[in-house]
Amino acid sequence: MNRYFKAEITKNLPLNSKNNLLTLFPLEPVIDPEPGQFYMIEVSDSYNPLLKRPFCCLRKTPDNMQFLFTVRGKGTALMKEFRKGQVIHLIGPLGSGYPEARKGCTPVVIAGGTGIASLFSFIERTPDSSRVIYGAKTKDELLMLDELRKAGIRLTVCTDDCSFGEEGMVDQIFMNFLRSNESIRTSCVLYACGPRPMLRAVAAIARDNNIKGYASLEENMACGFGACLGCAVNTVKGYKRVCKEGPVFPIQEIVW
Amino acid sequence: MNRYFKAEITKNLPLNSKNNLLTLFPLEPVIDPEPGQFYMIEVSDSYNPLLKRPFCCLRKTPDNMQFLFTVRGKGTALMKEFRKGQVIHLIGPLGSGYPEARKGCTPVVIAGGTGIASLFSFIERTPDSSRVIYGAKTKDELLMLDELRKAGIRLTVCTDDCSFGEEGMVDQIFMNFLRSNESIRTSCVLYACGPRPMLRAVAAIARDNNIKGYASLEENMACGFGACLGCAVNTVKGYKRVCKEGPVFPIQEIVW
Amino acid sequence: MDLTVDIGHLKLKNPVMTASGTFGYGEEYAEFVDLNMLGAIVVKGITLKPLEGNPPPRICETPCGMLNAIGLQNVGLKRFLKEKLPYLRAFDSKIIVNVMGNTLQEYVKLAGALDEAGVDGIELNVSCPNVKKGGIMFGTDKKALANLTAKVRQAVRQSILITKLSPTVPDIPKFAVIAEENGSDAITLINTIPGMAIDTRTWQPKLANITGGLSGPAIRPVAVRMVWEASRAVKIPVIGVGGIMNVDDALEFMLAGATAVQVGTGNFLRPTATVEIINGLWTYLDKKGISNVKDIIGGVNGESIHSNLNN
Amino acid sequence: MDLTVDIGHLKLKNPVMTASGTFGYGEEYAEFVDLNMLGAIVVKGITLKPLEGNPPPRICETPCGMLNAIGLQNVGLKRFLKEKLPYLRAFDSKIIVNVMGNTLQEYVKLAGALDEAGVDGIELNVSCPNVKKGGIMFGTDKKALANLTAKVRQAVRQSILITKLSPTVPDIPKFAVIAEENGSDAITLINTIPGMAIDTRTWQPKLANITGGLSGPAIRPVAVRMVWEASRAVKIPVIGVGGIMNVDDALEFMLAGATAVQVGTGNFLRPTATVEIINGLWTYLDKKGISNVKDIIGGVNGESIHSNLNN
Ligand SMILES: Cc1cc2nc3c(=O)[nH]c(=O)nc-3n(C[C@H](O)[C@H](O)[C@H](O)COP(=O)(O)OP(=O)(O)OC[C@H]3O[C@@H](n4cnc5c(N)ncnc54)[C@H](O)[C@@H]3O)c2cc1C
Ligand SMILES: Cc1cc2nc3c(=O)[nH]c(=O)nc-3n(C[C@H](O)[C@H](O)[C@H](O)COP(=O)(O)OP(=O)(O)OC[C@H]3O[C@@H](n4cnc5c(N)ncnc54)[C@H](O)[C@@H]3O)c2cc1C
Ligand SMILES: Cc1cc2nc3c(=O)[nH]c(=O)nc-3n(C[C@H](O)[C@H](O)[C@H](O)COP(=O)(O)O)c2cc1C
Ligand SMILES: Cc1cc2nc3c(=O)[nH]c(=O)nc-3n(C[C@H](O)[C@H](O)[C@H](O)COP(=O)(O)O)c2cc1C
Ligand code: FES
Ligand code: FES
Repeated sequence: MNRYFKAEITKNLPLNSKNNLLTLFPLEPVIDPEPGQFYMIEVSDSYNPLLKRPFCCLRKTPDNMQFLFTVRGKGTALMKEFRKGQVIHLIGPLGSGYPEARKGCTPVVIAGGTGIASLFSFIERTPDSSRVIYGAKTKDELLMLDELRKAGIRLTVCTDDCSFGEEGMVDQIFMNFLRSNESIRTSCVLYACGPRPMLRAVAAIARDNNIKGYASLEENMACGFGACLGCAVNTVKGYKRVCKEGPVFPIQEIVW
Repeated sequence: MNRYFKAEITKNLPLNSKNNLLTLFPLEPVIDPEPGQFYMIEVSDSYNPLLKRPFCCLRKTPDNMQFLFTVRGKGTALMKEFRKGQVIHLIGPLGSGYPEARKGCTPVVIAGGTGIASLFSFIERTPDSSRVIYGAKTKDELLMLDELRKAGIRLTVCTDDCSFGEEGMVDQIFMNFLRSNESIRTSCVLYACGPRPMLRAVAAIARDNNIKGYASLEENMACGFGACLGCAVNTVKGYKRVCKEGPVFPIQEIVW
Repeated sequence: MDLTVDIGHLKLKNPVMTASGTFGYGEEYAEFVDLNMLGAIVVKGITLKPLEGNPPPRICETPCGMLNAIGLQNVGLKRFLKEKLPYLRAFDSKIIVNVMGNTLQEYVKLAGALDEAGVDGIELNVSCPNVKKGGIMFGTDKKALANLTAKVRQAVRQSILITKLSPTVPDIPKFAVIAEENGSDAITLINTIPGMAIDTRTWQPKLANITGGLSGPAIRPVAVRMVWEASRAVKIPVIGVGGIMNVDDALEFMLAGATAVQVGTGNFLRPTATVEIINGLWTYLDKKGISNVKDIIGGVNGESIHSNLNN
Repeated sequence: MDLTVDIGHLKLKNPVMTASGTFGYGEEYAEFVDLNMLGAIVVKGITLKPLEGNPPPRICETPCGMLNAIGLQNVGLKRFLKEKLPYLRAFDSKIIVNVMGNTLQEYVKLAGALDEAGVDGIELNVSCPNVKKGGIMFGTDKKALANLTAKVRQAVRQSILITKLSPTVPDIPKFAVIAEENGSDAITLINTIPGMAIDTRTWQPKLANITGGLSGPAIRPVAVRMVWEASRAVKIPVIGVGGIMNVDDALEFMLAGATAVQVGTGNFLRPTATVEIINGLWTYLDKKGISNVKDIIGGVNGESIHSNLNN
């Protein structure tokens, strides 16, 4: 079982103009990832871009690994060009994922945009009682909706532009949800992933309501496995590595 | 009419493991090349490799440009991956090609290996009386043979390993040819392209027999159009630019 | 929209110049670029006497860069004035001549003659890594640089005087200050960084000259840093050069503090690079609602140690 | 086949080391690489007191390179000796500790303590571009370097002493000679080159520290050149580092004159890079019919100005 392995691209399905669902066939025996863990994916062998890019695994069977990615810059633009049959290197699974919710606690999952990629496998494994709030800018950017519905959890969807589901940002929806479920405050545990401003807003609500939980962070990464100290994030306990102690941190420990 | 233009790849046909026939469709009106002129072809937009690569045009119609290339290093390896539909930048035609033979002179064309790419369009236009000596290491590396036969010229083919045609290097064949055609010495004019050692040998024979002619040279190029002075070659008249005064030079002017 | 910038008493119609040695004497680009569009044309380094340059191979590639050891091949002052300058004069662009001497006297002679010939600017190349004597000696020795700049200044009356510094020093701001204090109207940063590459098949250096100067995108971070450091140390304009391939790269230099930029190796990849960058500046300013290009010079937020920039 | 090389009195089983700061304290690579296979493990720079490092973002990419401004985050001498060294000691590889001080006294203390603790080698980092005081000051000032090396030498009895020089000087051979004359057993070249990158969308520097150190393939030609220059100036071994990604790159450094090489950024791209290079050396020597790796050191043909190399 190797954490540095080759995989063949079997499918690279565009979901919309900016998002693709990438399917890989690992060419070596690989380790199963925990929800929230990630992989460093080689996007080019030209040294420009130089570094691998971090991505969460959506789903994994022995023969298949699925990744959901959004085109943001140069590296992900190259990933959009990945062709069937191409062989790439990966490192992973890496980092510390989402801890399971303790007995009696209700997981409240909050995903913003591509944050759903990090939380998807957590949602698939979480009990039916969980709540999921999933938001995106527009209807178009809501991904994997059918699969999420299948999972049987209680899903609230929202869009910033009101083109689908409820209107507003996930933190507003979360706020409303707390207001209408006073009792849940004491029993819920947060799982959040999304853009930094969203996480900051959610963390503020959590603090104000004395709610515990976890957030998955992003930072530029060189190695992905703890060696370069490049991915530091400031926490109440000093700098921590997003790739090793994270990407998932107790939400109240992060210094925003 | 632009000398810097875009073209779409319409075909990239492997002729054998190391050689491809590349067909481009120019997306802008372009200038017709003279035999021996060349184009700078963009092999990658990753800056690694950074520079365009020089190639001679085999054939050109208004809608089609054909190039023959041998995989030698990184750039040509990337060219082997060129896909139909891909759009690339080219600069050309560039440099000074083969001057026409004066009336009464018999062109003797000597091509070694991929040197045939440079001489192909010259051969197609040259009178039937011309002689062509074309050599390669093995039978496999003899390219465009059918097309050359069609052209109707008097063709002698040779391979180093004797796997096809006559045995030996082109310079030996040329030597034999001179021996058996004493009269031709005074009336022939050379056109040579191939690896540097071959050209050196041919130039020596030409000098010893007081034969005039032309050789097309190679040198590392940055710009291809005379600006960087990077492609200097030593001649009896000082350094000259392979990309501007060349690639075709009077064979006796080159300091080997 | 205002794209003009001032270098000394010269007003450039836009901040985009060519880098010396990469644009020949202008002619070679005439069919790719309307030479009238350029902020300034900086021509290949000129020496007093013609130089034939180094033996081949003179260039090779490296990751995201290239090495060159042209060896300052050039037609010499006399032929430049007679054969090359008249052609350039026909265009409505400022003409800046890069000069290299083996001795202080040669620099002074060159600068004096060019000033008299009425070129718009003279760029002192004290940083050429590919010639044995002179040049880089002045660019790495503070006293020599001070003396050279001061003496050349006395010989130059009309043209602006630019000093092109060597990147091979630990304290670029000090060299920038010396150039300023001794009369330079501007500073150009950076020249190529000395480098070397070896063919592991043949055990031969890839350049006949063994070492050469590294240019291209590979050196851009080093150049941007030096422009940032130097522009904070001096009041005269800094001209940024090193790995500029497109408008985004040019903007990076201007944000770092460059008043103008030079495009070098980028011209080889896209002979139209300079005009593409000029057009790109228009588009960028328009999109950002900025009416004067001067408003982006030094615009980088260089104060706050900010956290979580990318998120 | 003999892959061993000697650095001072140390015999390395092969010439491949890790570069400081890119290999953590070894642990992080244990599952990718058999640490017993390495010529030497050079660990992250250690300071007397723990350092928490710079705020994020600490790294960004540049063409064929990356900038880092980690700020020497490290556990400090005490915890290194207690928590990290015992783990490393379990492997049959030489352990070299990179050290950084703000003052001469700190260097001496660090080196003395590590020597006493029995590490195989001490690498003086006098070239860190990412800390405010100390470090690079010693690497760019000849007198300071001479004094530092001499004083540290007195404190070090068993370990070999390596000086890792700064690439930001015009005359690397002189600095190499100073290190040699004052008792260094070897020289490491090069540390990262200071650089900067700016996000043109936000006008923010891409690093919170504003500037950082450039590493990766982009700097390889500069590093190879410095190794070539330095190795011709001194008798002690030169350890080459800068942009080594594969065996071909490693060979380039050895041909230029490096007795050993360090792999830095290359480990991030392929965590198995070091062993791949070691295996690649075997294959190369075998193919070339060379029985001793020492026979390739400095093998580049550095004499003849040859022409027409590529043809
Ligand atoms: C642990 C972890 C897990 C992740 N999992 C996933 C996942 O499963 N799916 C997924 O899609 N992403 C995921 N990401 C994010 C993903 O790694 C980044 O989007 C990717 O690395 C960006 O690479 P790039 O080369 O395309 O962008 P770069 O060119 O490297 O750009 C870097 C940053 O600059 C900014 N940027 C660049 N260009 C633009 C632009 N045009 N407009 C706005 N901003 C821009 C962005 O903030 C970007 O992150 C994850 C990140 C981490 C740290
Ligand atoms: C005017 C001109 C016209 C040309 N026309 C043609 C043409 O029509 N068709 C054509 O095929 N070529 C032509 N060439 C040659 C062609 O340009 C080169 O082969 C090409 O640039 C090599 O690029 P590369 O990136 O693949 O090699 P690089 O990686 O740049 O290698 C550079 C040189 O190193 C050597 N080299 C690299 N790798 C190896 C290896 N594995 N084994 C042996 N040697 C190696 C070769 O000598 C090579 O030229 C022409 C050259 C010139 C100057
Ligand atoms: C082929 C070539 C020739 C050069 N000749 C000169 C020169 O004559 N004088 C000079 O000052 N700089 C010369 N330079 C340096 C450039 O002007 C420029 O400073 C350097 O290449 C960095 O910019 P770039 O990365 O955009 O090329 C030359 C560069 C190259 C690539
Ligand atoms: C993330 C990172 C951290 C580094 N930390 C140190 C360090 O602590 N001490 C040191 O001497 N060099 C340090 N370096 C420099 C490397 O050891 C090496 O000299 C440099 O990166 C060039 O080699 P490379 O291109 O192979 O990475 C660091 C480099 C990187 C990329
Ligand atoms: S990315 Fe290297 S330590 Fe986290
Ligand atoms: S390749 Fe630039 S002058 Fe010939």
